[in-house]
Amino acid sequence: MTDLAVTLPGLALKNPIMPASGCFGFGQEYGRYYDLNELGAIIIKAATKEPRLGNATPRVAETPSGMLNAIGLQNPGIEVIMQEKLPWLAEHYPELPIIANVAGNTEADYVAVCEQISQAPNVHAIELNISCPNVAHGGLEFGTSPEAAATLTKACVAVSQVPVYVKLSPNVTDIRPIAQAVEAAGAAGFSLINTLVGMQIDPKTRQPILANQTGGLSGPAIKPVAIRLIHQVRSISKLPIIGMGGVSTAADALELMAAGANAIAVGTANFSDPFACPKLIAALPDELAKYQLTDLKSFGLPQEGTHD
Amino acid sequence: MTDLAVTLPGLALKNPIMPASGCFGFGQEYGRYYDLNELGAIIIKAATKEPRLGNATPRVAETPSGMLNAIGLQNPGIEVIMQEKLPWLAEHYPELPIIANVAGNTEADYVAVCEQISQAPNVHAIELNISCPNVAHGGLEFGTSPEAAATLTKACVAVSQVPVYVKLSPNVTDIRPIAQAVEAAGAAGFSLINTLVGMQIDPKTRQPILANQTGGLSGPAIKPVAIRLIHQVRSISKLPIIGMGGVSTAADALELMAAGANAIAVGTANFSDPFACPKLIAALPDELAKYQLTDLKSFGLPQEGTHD
Amino acid sequence: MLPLEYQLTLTKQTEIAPSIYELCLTGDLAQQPIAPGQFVDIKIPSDALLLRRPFGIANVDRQTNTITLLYRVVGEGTTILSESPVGTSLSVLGPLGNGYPIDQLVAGQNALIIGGGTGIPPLHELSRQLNAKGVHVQHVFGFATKAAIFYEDHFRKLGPVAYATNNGSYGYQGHVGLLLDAQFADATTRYDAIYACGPKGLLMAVDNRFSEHPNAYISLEERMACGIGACYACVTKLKRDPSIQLKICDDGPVFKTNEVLI
Amino acid sequence: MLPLEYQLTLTKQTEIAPSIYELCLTGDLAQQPIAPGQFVDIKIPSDALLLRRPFGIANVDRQTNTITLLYRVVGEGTTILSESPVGTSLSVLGPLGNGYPIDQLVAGQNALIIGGGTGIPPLHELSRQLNAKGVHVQHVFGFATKAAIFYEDHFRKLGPVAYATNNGSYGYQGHVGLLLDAQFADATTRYDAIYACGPKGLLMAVDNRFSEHPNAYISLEERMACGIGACYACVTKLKRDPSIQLKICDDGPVFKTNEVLI
Ligand SMILES: Cc1cc2nc3c(=O)[nH]c(=O)nc-3n(C[C@H](O)[C@H](O)[C@H](O)COP(=O)(O)OP(=O)(O)OC[C@H]3O[C@@H](n4cnc5c(N)ncnc54)[C@H](O)[C@@H]3O)c2cc1C
Ligand SMILES: Cc1cc2nc3c(=O)[nH]c(=O)nc-3n(C[C@H](O)[C@H](O)[C@H](O)COP(=O)(O)OP(=O)(O)OC[C@H]3O[C@@H](n4cnc5c(N)ncnc54)[C@H](O)[C@@H]3O)c2cc1C
Ligand SMILES: Cc1cc2nc3c(=O)[nH]c(=O)nc-3n(C[C@H](O)[C@H](O)[C@H](O)COP(=O)(O)O)c2cc1C
Ligand SMILES: Cc1cc2nc3c(=O)[nH]c(=O)nc-3n(C[C@H](O)[C@H](O)[C@H](O)COP(=O)(O)O)c2cc1C
Ligand code: FES
Ligand code: FES
Repeated sequence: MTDLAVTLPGLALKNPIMPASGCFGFGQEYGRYYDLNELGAIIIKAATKEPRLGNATPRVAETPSGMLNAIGLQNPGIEVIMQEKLPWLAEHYPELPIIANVAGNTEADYVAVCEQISQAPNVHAIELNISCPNVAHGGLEFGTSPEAAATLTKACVAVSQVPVYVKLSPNVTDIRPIAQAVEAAGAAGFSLINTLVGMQIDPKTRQPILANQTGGLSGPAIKPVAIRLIHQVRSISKLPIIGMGGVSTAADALELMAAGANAIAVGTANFSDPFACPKLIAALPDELAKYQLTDLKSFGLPQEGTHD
Repeated sequence: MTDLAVTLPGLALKNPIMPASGCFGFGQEYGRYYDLNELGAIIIKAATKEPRLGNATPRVAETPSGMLNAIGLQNPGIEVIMQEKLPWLAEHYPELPIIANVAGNTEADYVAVCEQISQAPNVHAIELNISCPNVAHGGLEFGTSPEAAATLTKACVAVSQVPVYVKLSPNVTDIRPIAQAVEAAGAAGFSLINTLVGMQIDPKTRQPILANQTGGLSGPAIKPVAIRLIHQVRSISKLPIIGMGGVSTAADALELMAAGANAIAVGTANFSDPFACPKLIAALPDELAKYQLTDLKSFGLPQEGTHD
Repeated sequence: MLPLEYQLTLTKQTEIAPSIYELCLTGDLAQQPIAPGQFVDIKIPSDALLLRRPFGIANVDRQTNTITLLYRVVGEGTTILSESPVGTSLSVLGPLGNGYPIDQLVAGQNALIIGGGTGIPPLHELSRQLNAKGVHVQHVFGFATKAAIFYEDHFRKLGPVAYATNNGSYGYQGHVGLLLDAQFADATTRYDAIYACGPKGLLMAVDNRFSEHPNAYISLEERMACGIGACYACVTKLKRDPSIQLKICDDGPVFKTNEVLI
Repeated sequence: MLPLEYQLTLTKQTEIAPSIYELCLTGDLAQQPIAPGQFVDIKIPSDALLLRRPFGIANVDRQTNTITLLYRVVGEGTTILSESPVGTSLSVLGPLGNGYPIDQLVAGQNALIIGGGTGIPPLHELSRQLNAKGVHVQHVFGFATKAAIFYEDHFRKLGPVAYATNNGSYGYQGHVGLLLDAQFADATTRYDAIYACGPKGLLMAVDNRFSEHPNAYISLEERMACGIGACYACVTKLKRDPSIQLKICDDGPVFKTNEVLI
């Protein structure tokens, strides 16, 4: 039997595959159609201090081998998440590790949510979202300056009962100083990558299709950018990386792991195929067997940092 | 008859479609298969002071709806270009406007090439390449800092006999200050976008496929990023923009024009279909007719700058 | 666990009006309980298109194990679909969403069905199910022109149809709202239930006119990603409290009139 | 203007060895003058794959208007190609590049053809054209195992074939270089022309052994984008002056031995 287990700070995962934040709600919907215990973990939708309505519709558009989204962090707020969403997951999937994606407008918001959500018994790690391109405040602002990212990380790490993974933005000139600053500030690991900023225009109206004008580009189209950034961060840090960006097959997952990722999140692929995650997990043993491997750890060895 | 003509500084084009730099050599190869006079213009392969060998092979890889290249600015150098390549074009296509893409390691290199190449009678404009991700020096360095970009632009504009369009990089946190600095330094327009930095890994060897490790991502996959950046630059500048990034159909060309581009370059699409440019030009009138238009100028009106 | 995905075989495809296709998909989805107004989400057979395309279910035939969709070619996905040959196997999610409530009606009661353009397809299955219950159905349909009309015979078999066309080439000249005012002014009292699907303008017209009707329903469209309620792409706000948002794919696409902000 | 693009119809496709397919493409490309060793560049019928795939031309049949390719399924493109049904219309660029020179040979002379794995396909058309001229052909082919061998009968009809397999399951045990040393030590003098195509190791073995032969040729492979010499993706350096680079797609894929750095 192939051993798919991987261990990261806070996360002892039976396999490295988890749905990406924002693409799987709080598990309830996909849970109607398959047993979520098949998953390594779940990264839940971004939690903010107050409930958020998000942006106006249309919120999604399709692009070649990709999609744009400008959901704008709609979520019911930390109170409802603590009182309804996380307990539902704990009741139905007591063994399933949850990673809580946290967002906010201000440092105080982030800190408050981290403190509270990290106390939920099934939240095993936090994914600090400093890279959402779809909100006017917070999000990207914290994610594009090493100093701002470090200050925020430090404050969140200080109040969190669980390891904090920082989700970095690909929309920067150089990700390395940001990753280094975040590592020095106490992050347990990185989550790479959030979406690229993109836009689509309807030639008929000559106006952007998304109500928010711009949106985050995800899906296979961005996989080469994700691999480059994972490889770049791996070349300067030994911290674990949750890799994501365009993964839809077991081969994609291994490609990101070869670049330096220790676990894999799957976002957009869930929309093409609602069973993308369990299918990918089921396919991993055969994919590893192609390389004469029977456990994932031997594959996932971080590569030498040889990047430019 | 539909009027496809557009006029930009230095460039009176019978139609707005031109092959993008590096995807069409110096015209000779595609010239074997169709009459290059069908094109609005040609942007030739990057010219550097000395001949360049470029990077080791493999130099290209395919990605979902895109490709990576790390040619590394291979070119025969300004002397051969002046003595053989441009005269060949002048002899066979005396009416065809040429845009010369210029690259270098140092400001002095750029200045020397601009001065010389802008004197060629068929070079109607320069495209200053400060955004090549595939070379160790020059390229991106000049393209990621407003100050460096402005200094270089100023020096090149000073010695050039023709308008200078600056080709900006998408691999930056915020393109707007760079565009503004370049405009203040005397650029006649912008060329948007160069490739995104990406990587692909062979899971068998767990090593990058490209000998150069990283490469530039082009093709339909990056179109949403190109549209966003064109729209962003259009929102802060009235200078003409040569738009490119994933254009393969007339609808794509109009989408970039709706975002703010005044003319369109076509790169990767030439490889899927060597007749991509003439086919696109032939399809433009019908595409415009969908919007009850018989001339391109009415379509290409810059949109209001409403961007975030 | 609920079933969700079916591999259906394209068994017939016909262009029944300019750019409007009738598509027959055969397979076990047809055996599921399907409420009229529910929809399917289809993976278009193209490697570059990731998002599924939602379509209302226009007809369910358990005997031939076949559902029918009616769709307009508007973009890349529907173009590829329209060019897919008989025999193509398609991954189809469904039945999705909540359909039109019909259990409250009994034989002999009257229903008014109002539709426009490509909002009309799910109303066909609705009208069939109402007819099967013995409910009398009156249809009011809007189209751009006479040439654009499809399924006229199908609907006439299920009950009278009043047409409105923008240019007056068939039936009433003007949009459906005006036709309602002109010929169905007493609709609120005359019909025990009212059902609508179509473009935004039509839905607003219906929502306004029948906001107090206890049994009036509209079906909404929005760009979707997941189709099952997980991604928050397709939300709409509650009228009585716009800080509450419902998901069109999962809480809808059918809502009561006066319930949501259109 | 030269012709370049042909729409060819997939008229036959057979798996002739594990993962090795024989593909027949019918259309007017077959009427062009085609030198052995020239290749075609095929647009794979998938919306997400942009780059064409290059394949050597293994057979030209003007009578049936058909060219034949032999290819191994290695990745996404060849997988999709192998699943394409008879009747598929494919955009094919060709004939591309420069083939093996054969005009210098006359009837009765001797040629040695050395190939390995999927380098062998273009050598079939080469051997046919040499046979047609009355040239005697000896083949030396390397394969991983006996099971991987394809087109044995085809080649045996054109002249003797010596096989080498890595595991000795058929013919000589070991790689082609060792087989050449063991059984063709006098090849330089015995053969008027030498032609090779195959993996890098084989080409280096041939290049080393026949660097002085006046009539010895190797064919190279490299990842390509344009396929016609415009993009500089597929370059190789000249041995005598590595500051000069040639394009494999346009200046090659066939080069003289000792000409380029492999
Ligand atoms: C619940 C529901 C039921 C529908 N039923 C029908 C039907 O029975 N018949 C019919 O002809 N059409 C119906 N539509 C609209 C249909 O989904 C779109 O016309 C179709 O998705 C367009 O796809 P395309 O690739 O051709 O267009 P493109 O414009 O190329 O599509 C690009 C993206 O936008 C989305 N999109 C475009 N238009 C719409 C739209 N009107 N609604 C939702 N998403 C859209 C596409 O799904 C795709 O993700 C329905 C929509 C919804 C939400
Ligand atoms: C001049 C020439 C002639 C060839 N003739 C034959 C032949 O007759 N039979 C045969 O089986 N193969 C031949 N090949 C190799 C064949 O082109 C590749 O096996 C094929 O492109 C793989 O495509 P893929 O999508 O299945 O693989 P993938 O690995 O998924 O392809 C990804 C990308 O890499 C490129 N690529 C991968 N392997 C190669 C390779 N070896 N050479 C060039 N590009 C590659 C692909 O074209 C594509 O752009 C030839 C290659 C060249 C350059
Ligand atoms: C519809 C949608 C909603 C998303 N919402 C969030 C979010 O709330 N928080 C977050 O950190 N990332 C969010 N993302 C980004 C994904 O988690 C992921 O980083 C990105 O989509 C790349 O992965 P993919 O290519 O597999 O989709 C969202 C992505 C999509 C497509
Ligand atoms: C093979 C290749 C070579 C390129 N060489 C150059 C170059 O020499 N100079 C340059 O400014 N851009 C170069 N580019 C970038 C293109 O000009 C263009 O900006 C980019 O590819 C986006 O357009 P596309 O998506 O239509 O290809 C190259 C692109 C490719 C694919
Ligand atoms: S489409 Fe995802 S919630 Fe409706
Ligand atoms: S593939 Fe473009 S030069 Fe050879």
